[in-house]
Amino acid sequence: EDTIKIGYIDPLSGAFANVGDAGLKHFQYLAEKMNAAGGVLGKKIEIVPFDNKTNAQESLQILREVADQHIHYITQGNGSSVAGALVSGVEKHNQRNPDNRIVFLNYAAVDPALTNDKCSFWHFRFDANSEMKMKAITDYMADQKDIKKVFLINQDYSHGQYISKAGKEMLKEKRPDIKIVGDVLHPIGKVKDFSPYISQIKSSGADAVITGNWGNDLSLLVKAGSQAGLDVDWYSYYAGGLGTPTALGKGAIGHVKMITEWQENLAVRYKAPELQSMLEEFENRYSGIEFYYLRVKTEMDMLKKAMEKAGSTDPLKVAYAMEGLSVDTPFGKATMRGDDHQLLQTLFMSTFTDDYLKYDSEGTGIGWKMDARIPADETATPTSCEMKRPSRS
Amino acid sequence: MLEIKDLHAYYGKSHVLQGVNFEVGEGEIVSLLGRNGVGRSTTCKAIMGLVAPHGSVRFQGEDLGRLKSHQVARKGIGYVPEDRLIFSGLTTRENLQMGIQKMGAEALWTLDDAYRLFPRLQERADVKAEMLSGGEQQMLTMCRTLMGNPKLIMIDEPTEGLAPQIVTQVGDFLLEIAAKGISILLVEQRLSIAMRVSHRVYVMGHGQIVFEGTPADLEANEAVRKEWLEV
Amino acid sequence: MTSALTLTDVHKSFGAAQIIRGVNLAVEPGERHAIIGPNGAGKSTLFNLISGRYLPSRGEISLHGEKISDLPPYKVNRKGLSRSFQITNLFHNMTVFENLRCSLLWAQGYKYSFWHLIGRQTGLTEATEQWLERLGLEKRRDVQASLLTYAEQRTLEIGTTIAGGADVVLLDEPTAGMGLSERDHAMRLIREVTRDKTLLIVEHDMSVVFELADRISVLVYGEVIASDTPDAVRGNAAVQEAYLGEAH
Amino acid sequence: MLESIVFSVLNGLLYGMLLFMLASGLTLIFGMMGVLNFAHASFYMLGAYCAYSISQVLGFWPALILAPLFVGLLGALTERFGLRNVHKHGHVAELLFTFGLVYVIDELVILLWGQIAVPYGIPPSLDFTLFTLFGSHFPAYRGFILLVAIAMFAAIYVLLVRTRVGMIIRASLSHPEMVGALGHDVPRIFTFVFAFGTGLAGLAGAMAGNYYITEPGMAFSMGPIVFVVVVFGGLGSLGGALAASLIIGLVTTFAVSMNYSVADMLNSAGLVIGPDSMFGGLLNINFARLGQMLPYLMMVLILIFRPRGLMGDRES
Amino acid sequence: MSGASNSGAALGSLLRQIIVWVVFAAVVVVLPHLFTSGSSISMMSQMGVFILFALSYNMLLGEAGMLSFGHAVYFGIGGFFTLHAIRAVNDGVFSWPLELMPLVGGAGGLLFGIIFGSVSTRRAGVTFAMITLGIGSLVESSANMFTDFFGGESGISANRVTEVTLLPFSYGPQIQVYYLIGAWTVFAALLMYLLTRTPLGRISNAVRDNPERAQFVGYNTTMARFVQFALSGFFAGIAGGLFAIMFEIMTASNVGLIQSGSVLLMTFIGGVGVFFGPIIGAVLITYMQTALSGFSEGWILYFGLLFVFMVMYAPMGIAGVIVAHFAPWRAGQLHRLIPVYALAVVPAMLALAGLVSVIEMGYHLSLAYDPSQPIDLFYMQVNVTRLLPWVVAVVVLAVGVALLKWVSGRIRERWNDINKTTERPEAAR
Ligand SMILES: Nc1ncnc2c1ncn2[C@@H]1O[C@H](COP(=O)(O)OP(=O)(O)OP(=O)(O)O)[C@@H](O)[C@H]1O
Ligand SMILES: Nc1ncnc2c1ncn2[C@@H]1O[C@H](COP(=O)(O)OP(=O)(O)OP(=O)(O)O)[C@@H](O)[C@H]1O
Ligand SMILES: CC(C)C[C@H](N)C(=O)O
Ligand SMILES: [Mg+2]
Ligand SMILES: [Mg+2]
Repeated sequence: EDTIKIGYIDPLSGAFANVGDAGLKHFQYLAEKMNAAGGVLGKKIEIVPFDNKTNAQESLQILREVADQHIHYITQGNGSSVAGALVSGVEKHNQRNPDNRIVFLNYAAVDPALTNDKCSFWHFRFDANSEMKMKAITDYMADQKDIKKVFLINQDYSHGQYISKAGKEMLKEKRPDIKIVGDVLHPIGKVKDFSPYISQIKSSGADAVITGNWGNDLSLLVKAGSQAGLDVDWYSYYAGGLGTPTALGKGAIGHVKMITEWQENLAVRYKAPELQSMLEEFENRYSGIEFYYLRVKTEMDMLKKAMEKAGSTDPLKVAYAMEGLSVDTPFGKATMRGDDHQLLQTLFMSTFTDDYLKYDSEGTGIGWKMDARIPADETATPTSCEMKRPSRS
Repeated sequence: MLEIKDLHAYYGKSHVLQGVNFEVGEGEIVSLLGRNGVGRSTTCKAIMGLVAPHGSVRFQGEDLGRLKSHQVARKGIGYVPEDRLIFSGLTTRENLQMGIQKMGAEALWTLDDAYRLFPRLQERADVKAEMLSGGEQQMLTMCRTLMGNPKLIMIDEPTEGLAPQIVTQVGDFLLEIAAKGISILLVEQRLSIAMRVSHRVYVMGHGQIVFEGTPADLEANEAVRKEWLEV
Repeated sequence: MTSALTLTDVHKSFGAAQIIRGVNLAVEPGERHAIIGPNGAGKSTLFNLISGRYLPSRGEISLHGEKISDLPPYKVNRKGLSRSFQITNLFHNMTVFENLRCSLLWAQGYKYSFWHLIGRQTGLTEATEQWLERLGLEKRRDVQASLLTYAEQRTLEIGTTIAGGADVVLLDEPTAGMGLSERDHAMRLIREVTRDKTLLIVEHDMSVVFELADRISVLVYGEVIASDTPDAVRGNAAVQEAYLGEAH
Repeated sequence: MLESIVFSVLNGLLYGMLLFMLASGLTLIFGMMGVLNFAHASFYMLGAYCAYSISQVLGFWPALILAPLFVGLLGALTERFGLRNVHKHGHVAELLFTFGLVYVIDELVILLWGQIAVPYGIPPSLDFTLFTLFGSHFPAYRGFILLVAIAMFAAIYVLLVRTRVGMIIRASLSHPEMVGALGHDVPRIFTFVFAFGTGLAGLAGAMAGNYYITEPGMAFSMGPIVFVVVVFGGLGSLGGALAASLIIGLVTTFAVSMNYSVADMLNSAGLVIGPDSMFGGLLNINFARLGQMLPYLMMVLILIFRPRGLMGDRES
Repeated sequence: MSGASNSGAALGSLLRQIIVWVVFAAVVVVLPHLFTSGSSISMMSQMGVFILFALSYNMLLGEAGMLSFGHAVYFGIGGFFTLHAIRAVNDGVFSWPLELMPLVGGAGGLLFGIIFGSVSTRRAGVTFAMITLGIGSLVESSANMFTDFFGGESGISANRVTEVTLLPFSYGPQIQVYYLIGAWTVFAALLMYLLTRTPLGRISNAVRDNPERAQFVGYNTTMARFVQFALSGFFAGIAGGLFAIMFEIMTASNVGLIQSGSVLLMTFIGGVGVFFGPIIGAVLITYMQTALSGFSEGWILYFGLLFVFMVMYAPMGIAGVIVAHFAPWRAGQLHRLIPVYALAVVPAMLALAGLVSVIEMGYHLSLAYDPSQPIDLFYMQVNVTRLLPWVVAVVVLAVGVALLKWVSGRIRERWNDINKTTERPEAAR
């Protein structure tokens, strides 16, 4: 075999098709770059897309197909519920088929359980988990003295449910004076018109909203808010891309924050010209999609490094090699924690503003500006993972 | 007026009409007699274009062979089917209105005529037609077709299921229609009524016409009656 | 002795229209009773009431002294009353044999059984074959009902009604649409298969009625205006006027 | 409180009217032709996509007129070359035909426009605030939707009441050959009705595609709920469809804002029931979550207890 | 009487039936030795599951004339029941061998078949269909409320290796699961076949054909429909149980409309009028779903076109087409069809090639990462951003369709000819 195949399992149809499609393009673009630079261990990398329709069961069916095609690496990110199913699916599969193992590289599913009680040797997470992000958000909020009333609105599944729970708990601890005036879970991927929810936020008198929404669930939410003239601060996970900046509009200037591992203007601020030229090339190539996932690059780099370290593409060896491995990013070292396979990387809090450095978002004339930098080691939270490792042979 | 020459018709593979020839003149009442299953109803359907006719069907000099049934109807031929084909979703009145081809056209026959002839229909005007009794449905079917002001009307077994007293009425009714100048092709089982109203009769047997003449001729021709009509 | 079928002051209206206006009728066991009357008089409606298809608005119907007027059709049937339809009403996609077998199933106690293999029930098969023979349909055993000739369909209609073994049988215009020879055949059949049964029949063909019936009731506008022997009915002036007209 | 009620009513009305736009065409086809057009929502989606493409070239207003006409034409072709051949096999076959059509249309949309939503936006001329209430804006486009929906109601009403088309079609349901023998061109009328119904769906799509998002999943997400509306309102009843649309629009909108559970209510009455106690799981279910299933529950109940629906006059 | 010859014929037909079932079982046993790859084994396992599911669906649609849009409810619930049971066994709460787990699914399907059947079978026809649509949506959307049972968005999963088994297998490896499914498929299919031969089966047919008359021969049509419905739920539950064992996960979408729709398609494409029809449909569509989806982005489109085409030209499904050839075959006329069929091969291939090209190029153009990359089409490298391939494809398609039209006229003529010489076909079955 002269190619290393990576199965990309994410929604390519349905409500979140745009999210899955954007992710896929990141991977395909980076694979192309890597191949142009000689590939990994002399082999080419190929991204094989599979459409899971954001459905857990569908994903397991795909997992079977992946195994049949002898693909040993899969990557997925959209939906922690799907990731949860994949983690246990991969675990069972590898147990039953020791000669055809699969490694799961998770680039976006952030439910903390995946690196805590559900952790698996075969699963590696390249995004900061929700606990880490929520900690950063609430730390930041703790300093904003004018926040009095907070509303939480989230998708009704593990990821959103966690945010709703953790958001309330952490806020209570850090700012007992803040009143939680609303906590809503809505069906994921099904709401077409968020106006009823917006009226709810409006009548609750909230001055800040926390949401872990993503994809259309986020852009429709903020769009409905801006149409109704809702005047609140948004504390979000994913407001940086995929139509949300467009949906936000001018009214949002200074009112929307997000927690991420990067945003485009950081490449200017931290003087990373190669990153800048990469994002420009990407954006020229795919008009309408911005380079959003730096962690996809981190993931690919780390996979490459692990394979080279192991001197093999064998999943078991590569997985062992990845434990504790570090790669450099323009914003500092990123390390794969061996205990739970959670990547520790620098996080940033940013605001949507017209006072950005270089790059605006989606041609809106508004862009992201850094508020705070949280160094990798400060993002770490303890883990309850008791990793069961297979024997090394 | 209506001229049928060498008409053939098929149901799938069965050859039901095997060369039928007859004609109906202006203002004439002509009866088509015969046993069950000889193909009288099929003849009507073939003229109407409801089964594909092979052969020549001419009406007022025009060939109807290739026309769809609604086009045949618009030429002025009305058809009262033996199985009534009541529109079950509609009321009695709506069923009658269905017969009208063009709203507002000058009409020889109107709703009022229908109601005058069969007062029972007026009483049941707003009832769903499927609820009508068997006999009432029969009346409705005839009137429905007349509403289209046909020049020629083909009536298939109008007296089936009618009470004896109404049967008599239907005879009078047919004469009244003819009096308005409408030609009638009557398909009947009951000899008595056919003999009473017809100007001419044809007897059918096995997909062909086997006798043609006046009612009196038929009355006189014991052999034909024995062979083709009775037990 | 109780009558086979008793109707006491039965009424039926549809909306404002009163169709049946107080019918009283008693049919004795073993009697062949005909109902005649003008079109729309309510004869079929009466059958529908008796057989459970409609609920009477008022009044009571009983079978062998047992009230049936509030039972659904299938329960009435199970009590031993069966009816045919003015417009042929068969299981059109089934063969003649299966039509008859279906009408025997409940009577033979199979209910909704899914633990009997129907082909292995020799008693059932034999009974069905016997009926085929009695109806003269044995040659048409495996022909789909919809492919039968009209007369054969009417025969099967009668057969399906009677095969279940009901002892009170209602036939609604069984010979309508038949030619002379078929009618004779049907008459013979009816007479034969309803021996020892109670028969209630609606017909417009007076030759059939007068030949078959022991007693005749005349229904006009939802009321029984006469109920008597055939000869008496024929002579009744009111009946002549309302129904028979000049034809008879 | 008043504020939130007013908003819920407004939102519910709007959603209801959008539902009605879709339901009207469906109920027309359903009620008149007896065809349960499963592909109705797919024609709705086609309307949105066509309107998007046309508006790219000619602008929004021409698109609003042309897209429904185009979709209606597609409907006519579908009827003429597809449905008509199936008609003789009965209603179930017709229904299955439209069911298969769903797959075909939905895929064709993906083939032509891709998996990802297209940026079909509200025209700038309607992108302003109509009025402001309790500090919330009411966008003008919403007003426009309401207006068009009312106009649609009127147009269909006229078609149903002022012409004999409805009667002829209902008659054709029992005996089409007889209707023909009475001089009516049944096939043509069927084509016309189907085209009109699908054209209405196209109009709904053109109107709603930019209010929501125009993406390949939009048909599937609307399909079942539109069926609910039509069945709930009563097959073929236009008034029923209107009433049902509004009821369902309001009910679902209000349910969203009822962020309580039975347990919460008991709680405020002093009874504390945790999610782990017996029936606790059940009692702790949020009304808002119930909202999703309410329309279906309503439909099932009405079918069981009043199968002809709210205002329908016959069962099926 | 003809008793002797009758029972002789009965014995003959019994023997023939037994042979058919033995062959069916043998095929199930042999298949994995012919197709050994992991993917074909999992595909064949799925086929088994969907054969059962489709057969259970045909108990409604084909046997009793009940068009349901919510049959996946019983399939899915059966699956959830099974998974909960497996989890309970794994947790040591109770003990029940894995081989019999499908029965748990069956019980779940039966239970909900009884509950929902008791309300929905009170109506027939379109009203019934709408009720099932409603119940299907209701259950699907309630999955988010009853998260203990349905597991919310992530569903319920379990490990099928329970260590409580009757036979000395772990049921970890796919091949063991295949045989488990195979055994259940043959067994349950046989049961369903026998069901059609019982009084209930016949009464269901009667109720389908003429519910009114069925009442007047003593049957409560609601009751007959209800019993049939509940039993069908039972078999759907078994299928669901097997599905759950195979995938070890069930999500809300398994009870949903898409799943219900796909079983309807399978059954219909296979053919509702004949017992083995749904089997053909299940095999074909599972194949398309798993194999074709690997070849082509557009498999759903092909699938939709196939379905629409079937409804228009072969409403009795594939099995119906096969059965239609029995009569000429018996009359020794089948050979006369061969020449005209052969004549159709080339035009059909042309039309198909044209259609496939247009569709594939279209998908490539609209979905590919880089549309200017050439694709492989019929052993040719085609660049879809050029006009020429499109012109060629459309011309091929048009020529194919035109020729096909002409040939189909010839085929019809030939059929008419044959019909004239053969006897009127007896009623099916
Ligand atoms: N739809 C049909 N399909 C096949 N055969 C048919 C069909 N309709 C009628 N036939 C057959 O064609 C022959 C002629 O039928 P037709 O209805 O014309 O007879 P008829 O003279 O009107 O008799 P009847 O007194 O029964 O009305 C009959 O043998 C009948 O069985
Ligand atoms: N369900 C119903 N709703 C409304 N009216 C009905 C209904 N059923 C019957 N009728 C009416 O009741 C009257 C009697 O009908 P019925 O069928 O009993 O008459 P009949 O005596 O059998 O007549 P025929 O001899 O013509 O068959 C008719 O006027 C009919 O319109
Ligand atoms: C792609 C992401 C937005 C997915 C989401 N964070 C989740 O865990 O479900
Ligand atoms: Mg006739
Ligand atoms: Mg009657």
